[in-house]
Formats: sequence, structure tokens, C-alpha cells
Amino acid sequence: MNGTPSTSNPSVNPGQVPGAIHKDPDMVIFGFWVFMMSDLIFFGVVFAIYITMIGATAGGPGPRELFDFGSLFAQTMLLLTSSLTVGIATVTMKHQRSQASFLFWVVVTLILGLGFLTLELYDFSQMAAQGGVPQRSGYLSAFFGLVPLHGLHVSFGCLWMLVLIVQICKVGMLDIIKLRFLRLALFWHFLDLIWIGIFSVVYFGGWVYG
Amino acid sequence: MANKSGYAAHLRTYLTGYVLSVVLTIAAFWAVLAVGRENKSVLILVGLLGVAQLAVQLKCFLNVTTQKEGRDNLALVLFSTLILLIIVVGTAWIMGNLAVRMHTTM
Amino acid sequence: MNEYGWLGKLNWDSLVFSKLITDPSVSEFVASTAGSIVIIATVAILGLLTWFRVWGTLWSEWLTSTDHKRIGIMYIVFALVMMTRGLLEGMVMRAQQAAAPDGFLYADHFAQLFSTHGTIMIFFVAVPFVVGLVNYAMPLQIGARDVAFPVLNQISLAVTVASGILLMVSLVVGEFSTGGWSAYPPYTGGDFNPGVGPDYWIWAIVFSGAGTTLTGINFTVTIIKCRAAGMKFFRMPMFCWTVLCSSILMIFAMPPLSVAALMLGFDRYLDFHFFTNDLGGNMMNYANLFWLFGHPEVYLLVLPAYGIFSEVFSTFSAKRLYGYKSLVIATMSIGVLSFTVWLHHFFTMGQSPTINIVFGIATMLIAVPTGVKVYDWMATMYRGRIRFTTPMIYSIGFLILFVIGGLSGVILANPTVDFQVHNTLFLVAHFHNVLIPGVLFGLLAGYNYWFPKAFGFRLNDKLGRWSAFLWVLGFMLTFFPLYGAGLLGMPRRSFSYMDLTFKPYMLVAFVGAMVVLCALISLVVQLVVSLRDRDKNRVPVGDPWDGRSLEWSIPAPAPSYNFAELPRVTDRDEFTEAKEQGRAYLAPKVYRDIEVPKNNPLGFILCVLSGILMFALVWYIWWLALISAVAIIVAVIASTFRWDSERVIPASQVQEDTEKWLEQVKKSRAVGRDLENTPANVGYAKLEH
Amino acid sequence: MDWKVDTPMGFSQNFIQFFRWFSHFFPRPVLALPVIILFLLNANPTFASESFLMPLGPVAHEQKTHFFWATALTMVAVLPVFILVPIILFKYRRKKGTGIYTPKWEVYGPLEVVMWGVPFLVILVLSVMLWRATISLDPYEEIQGVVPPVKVEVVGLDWKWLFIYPQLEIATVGELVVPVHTPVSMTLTSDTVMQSFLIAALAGQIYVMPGMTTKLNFIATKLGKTQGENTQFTGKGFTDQKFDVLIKNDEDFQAWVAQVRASGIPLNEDTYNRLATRTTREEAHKELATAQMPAQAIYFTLPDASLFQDIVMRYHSGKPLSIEEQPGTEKFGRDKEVEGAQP
Repeated sequence: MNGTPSTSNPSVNPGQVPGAIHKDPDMVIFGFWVFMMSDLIFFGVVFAIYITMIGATAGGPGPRELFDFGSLFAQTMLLLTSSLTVGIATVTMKHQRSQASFLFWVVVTLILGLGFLTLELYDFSQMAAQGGVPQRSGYLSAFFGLVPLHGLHVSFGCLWMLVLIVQICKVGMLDIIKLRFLRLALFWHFLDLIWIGIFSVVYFGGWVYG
Repeated sequence: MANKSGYAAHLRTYLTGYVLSVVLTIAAFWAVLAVGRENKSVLILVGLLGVAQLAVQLKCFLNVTTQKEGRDNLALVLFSTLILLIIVVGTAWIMGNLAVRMHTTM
Repeated sequence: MNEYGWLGKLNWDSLVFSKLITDPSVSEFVASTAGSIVIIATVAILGLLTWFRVWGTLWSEWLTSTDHKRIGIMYIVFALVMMTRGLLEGMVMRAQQAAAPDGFLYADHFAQLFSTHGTIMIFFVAVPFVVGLVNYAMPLQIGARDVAFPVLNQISLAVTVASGILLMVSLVVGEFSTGGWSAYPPYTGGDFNPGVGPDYWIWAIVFSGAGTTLTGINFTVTIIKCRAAGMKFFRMPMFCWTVLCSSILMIFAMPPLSVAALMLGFDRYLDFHFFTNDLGGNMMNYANLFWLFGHPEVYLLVLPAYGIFSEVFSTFSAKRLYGYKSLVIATMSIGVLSFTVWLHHFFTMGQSPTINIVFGIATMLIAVPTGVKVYDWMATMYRGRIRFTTPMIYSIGFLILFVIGGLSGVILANPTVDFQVHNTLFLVAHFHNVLIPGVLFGLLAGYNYWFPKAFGFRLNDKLGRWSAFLWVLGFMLTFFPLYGAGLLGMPRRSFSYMDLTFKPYMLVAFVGAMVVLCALISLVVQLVVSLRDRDKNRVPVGDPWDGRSLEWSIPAPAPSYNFAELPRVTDRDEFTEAKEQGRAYLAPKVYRDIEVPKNNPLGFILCVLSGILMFALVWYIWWLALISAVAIIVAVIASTFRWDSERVIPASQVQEDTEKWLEQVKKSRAVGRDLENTPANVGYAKLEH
Repeated sequence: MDWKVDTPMGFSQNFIQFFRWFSHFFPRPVLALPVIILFLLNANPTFASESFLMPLGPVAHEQKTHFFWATALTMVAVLPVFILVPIILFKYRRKKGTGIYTPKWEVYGPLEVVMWGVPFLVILVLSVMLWRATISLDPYEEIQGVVPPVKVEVVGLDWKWLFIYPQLEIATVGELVVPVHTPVSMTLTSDTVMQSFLIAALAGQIYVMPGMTTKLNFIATKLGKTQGENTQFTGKGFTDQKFDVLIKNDEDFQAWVAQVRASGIPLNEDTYNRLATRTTREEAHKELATAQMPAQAIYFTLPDASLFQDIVMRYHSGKPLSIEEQPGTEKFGRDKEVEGAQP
């Protein structure tokens, strides 16, 4: 497999290798897209449940009492910025800039991701302090079924990033690692897409209708 | 064409996407906080801003294009969106209707 | 959750045998017998493997294999084992209803039987059987070396098998859910069912569901990205089209099921309120989610079977498939429509007539492309030369019986009628009518059809036909009476009834179940006899049926790299065209090294670990659950440190294999179709037209 | 199936040959089976009256009609398969078939049109029928009768049905009595898990769920007796969860109401809690019924007309319900007994 970057498309890296079909980058990336779309449906179903349960607060605290838009805005910005930095890392890799600069942007992304998670966990603890625990009502169950699901994905992405950093330090930028990073970047962007849905539907939708 | 595929051009794509996303996000937050929960139609605006941001990120970050080499991805995304809409809209419709029909006597 | 000890809920009373001791009844005796069978069979298999010293071979050739053909075969073996259990459970249930009102089973035992029967037959028989056949045949049909992601393929198998084993364990330790295969809460919720039963169901579903989703991704990418040169979409064999559609359904339809099962799990384990009675839970959401999955699932299973029937009708009528494009359009429209009909599983929940009308009409619309398919198959046979081989008997049986299933389906699609027959045996008869002729007959046809390709010898055709007849007959006797009983108002899942009107129907159904048992036995006999006579029935040349697609153009059994040289496709019936134009059995111009994926122990490791994880979760053994979960993550991460996952088969080896085979082709005599089932057929088909 | 149908293929002279060939596929004993089955099915000719095939009111009657029409119309698409498949198999079998052989024939336009067109037309007609019937048989729609409807509130319990007549201030278990030619308007809920309520001879089924209400409307037009049931599996008493439905004329109905009032025990909180535990109708009868009540039924008077509302609202208190507070759980009845509240 050759590591030359695609000319027109910064994240897909086509190039054919006869004989070894399962290393065909185009195929691997496409496979990951298919996985993400399956995950999208997974999220979509949980979103649908959330929508049907907006009214089911059962006398417990609802969006009006629990949501902190300042923290939400900070989380949104952190995640959005990390989407940019992971993109810069991709471009750095594509154009074969130094490994150090690539790693720098990956680490920045990781830190932003961890920052996002910290804020989110802080938010949850604040909610819990006001009685906003998933055991309280159907609405809160739905909230805690959806938002932490996204958080779990982010944690998984962070772990993935960590493993990649270790691997790069160990063996350098092998083609297979580049391919893995491309998939991670896609995953990270995808999580930002889901977050748009979360702040629009879960927070704003919940706040207006709840 | 060479201009469009250089390092700087690629960076520019991401930066454009970022700036647009930030603007759209702030717009959404501003709209909700300024209008408030009394006027529920603000959600339509939030929805439109969200869809716009999805489109921006799909284009600039995820590089979904209508070009030939990305056709498979585009088709995939469109089909998934169709299924997603069927599921979410269908569920909201059915469960909403059921909720109305089951609590009318209360 | 700290009320349990370090073994969680597990204690001596969890064993099925201790219940027999405290309560020596027929019901517990039946349960203990089932448990004993599991234990004895496990010990026997392990003993035999040790006795014949095949552990090494098993490990290196099978358990760690990444070859799609071997993975496919393992899937099918797994499915057949589970099918034996599922069928036996069906027999016991039929016996109970035939014996009613004086049955011999406890209500809860009967409930476990119908719950496991449904769960097993759908998730651990139909799905793995389909996936197994697809795994074996699809990459060969599109001229690929393997599926897109071989290790992922292995992992899918691993979690599916682990979930199946969990179900077997439930026979010995604890009890299974009594909530049916659809496990509707709140009945399966923690308040009403505090036992381990629903937990067994939840984890088996979540893990096998994940396996199926990954399989769907794998197959989709394989078909879209790994086709041989020249194989445009409209040159793919019909089977591949149906697989593509079915894989798309796996990708998009499994998530709602996983979500539903996991939410039920959250309710049970962490006291969430998704589906509980109190605090705003809403059990209607569960029904909605479950059927969002449930309906596409039916097509996920039946579409590949349609594909197999298409291949069989075409091959054994010695004719091109009629209406290829119609069939493709029909397949794809079924795929999309199947996402728009889920509500017909709960027409009677109380929603407005408008919703019922929309979903009722959408449901009936599916009958149109399905009908087109049936007519296309008839037109395929029309003006052909039909051979009544085993796969063909299954297919003809399917054609006639499936139409009846379709008829009852259209009837059920009418909310008006559904209000009456929903939840009755009419419904049971309908879905068995769709799933047995539609899916199972297709799978058994495929099993008989591709067996010689996989193992190099034909199955005994006479016994095969007997088996097929017994299946058809057994099916009709078992399920046609249920239509009648259902129309008379007998609810499904009745372990007893006082109204003796139903008795004769149940007696006939029981006779039918016995015929099905004979059919199962005849399958075993067929396999044993064929194994005994294998030397007489070898087909090394590889084309025993005068096949039409690429899988028949290579030796039988197929080499690990499938094709010495990747084919270049010019026609829809590529191999038939090649034979007619004299392009078949040519040596490649140049031999190249072939890279194939190395063996990988990851699948096996994940099978063991996920099995332990599920068991620990079911029994609340938290420390073990934590350890195995961490171990799974570590194992996956560790496997990403394997940099060199390819193995090269040298060109010389490929050349040697191929030349030996071509030599054999030259030596062999081409036989006409009249001698198809005689030892003269070594897989070299004579051109007849 | 009748094989004497004269087909365009000049088939009649081959009838015997065809039949021989066809029966060749089945061993002799198999051919005798249909006879055995018919014999078995006729062994007990008294059909149950709890089927919509023997309707006692217009709703079930229309459902029955719709069932037969849907079957008949679908036959338009189904019959050709039954008829043509054996003929094709016979004519084009490899060994002795007489039909021509066209291995490359794969598409024929007019045939395509028929294949897509016929099923589509059938479905079109069926869709129109479905549309009309579904709207006219909406179970929520009250039936317009000469007299105002009788209101019945139905509560699904493990494992029996409680019928509350709020206007008449009575309640029953195990027996639903309705006056003939009078619309019945039911509101249903469950005080345990989800169940499905069905009186096949009168109306279709509807789910009942805790904390929610569904509706069912029907009218009986024939005097008589039938049975109703739960069709959704709910545990070990599930198959016993049946009840008699008696359709009486006005006079008899009033007499029955009087009898219930006279012999019924008050359905207060205590009685209700005893009734709502996991017992079958028979067990509940043993515990609660008095000698004046019939063997199948328990009669109640209704001191509190808001009982049904209370049952529904039990799940909307905004407070968690422990297992002991939820009827239908194992612990609901038992703890009460342990406390020794009953003599």
C-alpha cells in the first residue's frame, strides 16, 4: 500500500493493491462509514425515545430545573474545536508534515476531548445533586440513556487516540496506522454531528417543551 | 485544481467549516436564550440552524461530496437519513398519537 | 445490589437438578433431561475431540481460521445444533397442547419453552444459517478472495456462538425468560420478573445482535467493494443482490433491537424507568422499538432464501433466471418497504385508524413485489428442463406453501381482521408458514446445493428428497390446523385450554410435529449415509449441477484462496457462458503470489470472554463481569499491535494446485444431467444445448 | 384441487398420466392422510361460539365479512400459482416433458406488466376496502344506537377481568352481562402487566396497559352466551383468564342488575386489594364469593364510583411504586397475608 495522499479528497485515501483486498484503504474507510451509519441509527432510536419521553417527568425535576446552558455552550465549543484540531492533524498527516506536529494536534484533540468529558461529568453531578438521577423518572432515564451514550463514544474515541499515540511512538507512521487515524478522525467528526443533535433536540427541545 | 488540493487549501476547508459551525452554534444558543421557552416556534429556527451545521460539517469535515469518487458515501448517507427519518418521525407520530388516545379520559 | 455474595445470585438451587429433587414432577423431569443432554453432549464432544486428538487441527484449521468458507461452515454447524434444540422444544410444546387440558408441564416451563424456541429459531438458527451460507457462497459468487474484513467476520461468529452457548447454559443453571421471544415489558421487567430469565434473554440478544450488525457491515462492504473485475451490479447473481439487501437490513434494523434490549436491561439492573409502570415509564415504546427491528428482521431472513431459490430454480431448470431486473427491483423495494410496516405488529394498541390504515396499506404493498418474485420463479421454470433434485423439491414446496403464507399475511395486514386474529394461533400459523417454507426450506435447499462445493462430495439425493417431502408434509400437518384453531379464537402461548373444540386440531398438529421430527432425523441419516458413501460421490472438478455462477468454476472443495486467478466477468451467468464459449477450465496465463489473512486467535478469545461476561452479568457476579469486560478491551487493543496479519501463498503452490486440478478435469468424463446423481458425476458437466 | 379443468395446453387427455406422475411424489400412506385429518377434525363437530366466525353483533360480523372478502380477492393472485405450478412442472419436467426449451429466454414485456399489474390491482382494491373498514370499525368510536350506551370500565388483573358498571354502581368478575341492542362503551386499563382484551364474537381485541386507558365499543344484536379472554401471555393463570359474556334482553338485564346489587359485596379498598393479587378467577371466587353468587362469577356493589380513576392514577402519583404496591407482582398479595390482616 502506498501512502500518497489523495489529491482532491482530504480524508479518503484511495489506492489499489492487487491481491490484498482487505487492505484497500478505500474499502476500509467505506466500511467505517457503514459502521457509523449503523451507529447513527442506534443514536436515532435513542433520540426518538427521548422525544417521546419529554413529558414523562413524573413530578421530578425537568429540563427547566436541571439544564445549565453556560456549561453546555462550553462543552459544545470544546467538542467543536477538537473536531477542528483532529482535522488539522489529518491534513498534517496527508501532506506528510513532521510527525511531531501531527502528534501535537492529536494530543490537543485528546486534551479537548478529555476537557469535554470532565465538564459533562461535572454537569451530571450537578444534576444529581438536584435530584436529577435516571432512577427518578422516565424523562431522566431517557436523558441519561442518550447523553452519556454520546459521552461513552467520546471516551472510546479518547482511548483509541491514546492507543494510536502509543503505537506511533512505538513503530512510527505505518500505513496501517494512518488508515486507523483516518477512521478515528471520521469517528470524531461524527460525534460532533451527533452533538449538534443533542444540544438542539435534547437540551433546547427539552427545555422548550419540558 | 492544484490550488484546491494543497496543504493550505485543505486547512482552509477545515477552518471555514469551523468558523461557520461556531457562528451557527452561537446563533442557535442566542435564538433560544433570547426568545425563551414561551414561543415554541423557536425550535423551528434551532432545527434549521442545526441542519445547516450538519450540512457544513458533512461538507467541510467529513468531505461528503457529489463527486464521483465519493458517490458511495453520499448514497450511504442519504439512505441512512431516509431510514433515520422513517424511524424517528414514525415513532414520534405513533407514540404521540397513542399518548393522546390513552389519556383522554383523565 | 450488594445483597448477593461473591457468586452473585448463583447457588446450588440454581441448578436445574436441585429443582427435580425438591419437586419430582414430570415438568421438572423434562427440564432436567434437557439439562443432562446439554452436559452429556458437551462432555461427549470434548471427550471425542481428545480421543481422536484433533484439538490441534481444530485450533489451527477452524477456531482461529479467518477463511470465510470455514467461518461459514462453523456458522451452519452451530445453526444446525441450535435447530435440533429448537425443534425438540417445538415437539414438547405440541405434545403439551395435544395432551391438554391434562398437560404434563408447568405453565412457567411451557413459557420458557416458547420463549427459548422463538429466540433460538430466529437468532440462533435462521440468522446464523443465513449468515453461514452467505459467508460460504457470496464471496465465491462475486469472485472475491474473502470477505472485506475477515477478522471482523470471526468476531461476529464468536459473539453469536457465545450467546448461543449462554442459552444452552440456561438449561442447566437457572431458568430462561418466560416473556416470549419478544419479551414485552412490564412482564419482563424487574418488578414482575425478578429472576434471571429475562437477563439471559437480554444479553443473548445484545451480543448476538452486535454480531449480526457487524456481519451486515462486512457483507455490504464486500459486495460493494470486492466484486471481481467486470462484475457490474447488474451482472451479480441474484443471491448476491438479496444478500446485499439483507445486509443493509442487518445494519439498520439491528440497532433498535439492541436499544430495546439494553433499555430493558437498564430498567432491570439500574432501576431506570424506560418501560416500567410507574414514574413515567412507557411500555408502548418497547413494542414500537422491538418491531422497528422485528419486521425488517423477517425480510433479513427471507431475502437470502429468495436468492437461493432463484439460483436453484435457474440451475435445475437449466435456464436463465427469468425477470432478473424485476427481481432486483422487487428485492430492493421489499428492503425499503420493510422499514415502513412495523406497526402492523401492534394494530390493536389503540392508535387512530389513520395510522392503522397507513401501515396496513404499506404492509399489503409488500405483497406486490413478493408476488412478482413468485411469478418470476414460475416463468423461470416455464420452458425449462426441470430436474426434481433435492433443492428443487424444497423450492417447489416453498413456492406452493409460501403463497398460502402470503395469503394469510395479506389477511393479517387488514387491521379489521387483525383485531380478531392478533395474538391467536392464526398468527402463529402465519409466521411459521412464512419462516419454514420461506426461510428454512431455502436454507436446506442451499445446504444441499452448496454442500458438494464445500466438502467435495454430493449428499445422497434420494434421502434428501425423502427429507424434503417429510418437511413439506410435517409443516402442513403441524401448521394448517393452527390456522383453524386461531380463527376459532385460541390464543397463542396457551399451555392448556378447557374448550375441547381445539383438541382435534392440536392432535393433528402433534402428528405433524412427529413428522417434522422424522424430517430432522432423515437429515441426520442423509448426512451419515453421504459421509459413508463419500468416495463414490466425489465431485473434484467442482461443477456437479451444471452451475451457472462463478462458485462452480473452481475445484470442490474450494481452495483457501478461492480463485487461482481472479476472474474477469462478462455475463450474468458467467460460468454457463464460459462453458459454452470454451472459456471454462483454462489455466491462468500467469501465476501470482496470493496474500491471505493469517489465522487469528482473537475470535476465539472474544467468544470465551464475552461468554463469561454475559454469564457474570446474568448472575450479578460483578467482579467477574468487570474482569472479563476489561479483558475484552485489552484483547482487542492487543490485537491491534499485530502489524503483520498477512500470509503469502506462493505462486508455485497455486500453480501446483491448479495444474493438478486441470489434469483431473482432462481425465474426467463430462456427464449429462441424467446421470447427475450417479457416481459417474465427478463435477464435470456435459454441455447439453 | 380439481384437476379436470381443461387448460389451453390440451391437458385433459393427459389427466390420468398427470395424476399418476403427481402422486408418484408421495408414498401411499401420505395420500390417505387427508382422509384421516378430515375424520379427526369432524370428531368434535360442536364449534365453539367464541369466534368471530359466529358473530353476535355487527362489529364481529363486519370483521368476518372482511376476512372472507380479503381471502377471496387475494385468491386472484394466488390461484394462478396453485394451478400453473403443477402444470409447468408436468410439462417441462426434464425426462418426459413435452414443452419446448428456451434456455436463454429471460424477459417478456407483456408478461412483466401482468406480473406487476395483477397483484398491484388486487392490493389497490384491498386497500380501498381496508381504508373504509378501518375507519368504520375504529374501536374508539361510540356506536350510535336508539338508546344511550351502557358504560363499562374494565380492569385487567392477574388473572381475571373486573367489570365496573359506574352508572349502575355495580361490578363483576368473571361475568360480563350486556343488554341486547344497546351500545356498550368500554374504557379499559390494567392494574398489572400489559394484557389484551378480546370478546371475539362481539368485537376485536384491544391492549390494556397500566396507567393508560383504551376504549372498545360494540353492540350485541343476538341474545346468547359467549366467552371473552385475554390473549397476551401473562403468567401461570393466563389460560384461566376467561369470562362469560351474557347478552340479555332489557328485562332480564334489569333483573340481573338487581340480583348483583342484592348479593354483591362492597368493592372497597380492602376487597379490591384482595381481588388484585395473583389469583385465578376460581381462586378469587373461593376467597371472596358468597353462596348467592353463581359459580363462575363474583358480584360487587360499588361504594366508590371513582375506583377506576384511582386505579389509573395509581401510576401517575409521581412517586416510585415499590413491588409491594403494584398488583400483579409476586409480593403484592403475599406481604399482606404475612401481616395477618385477614382472619
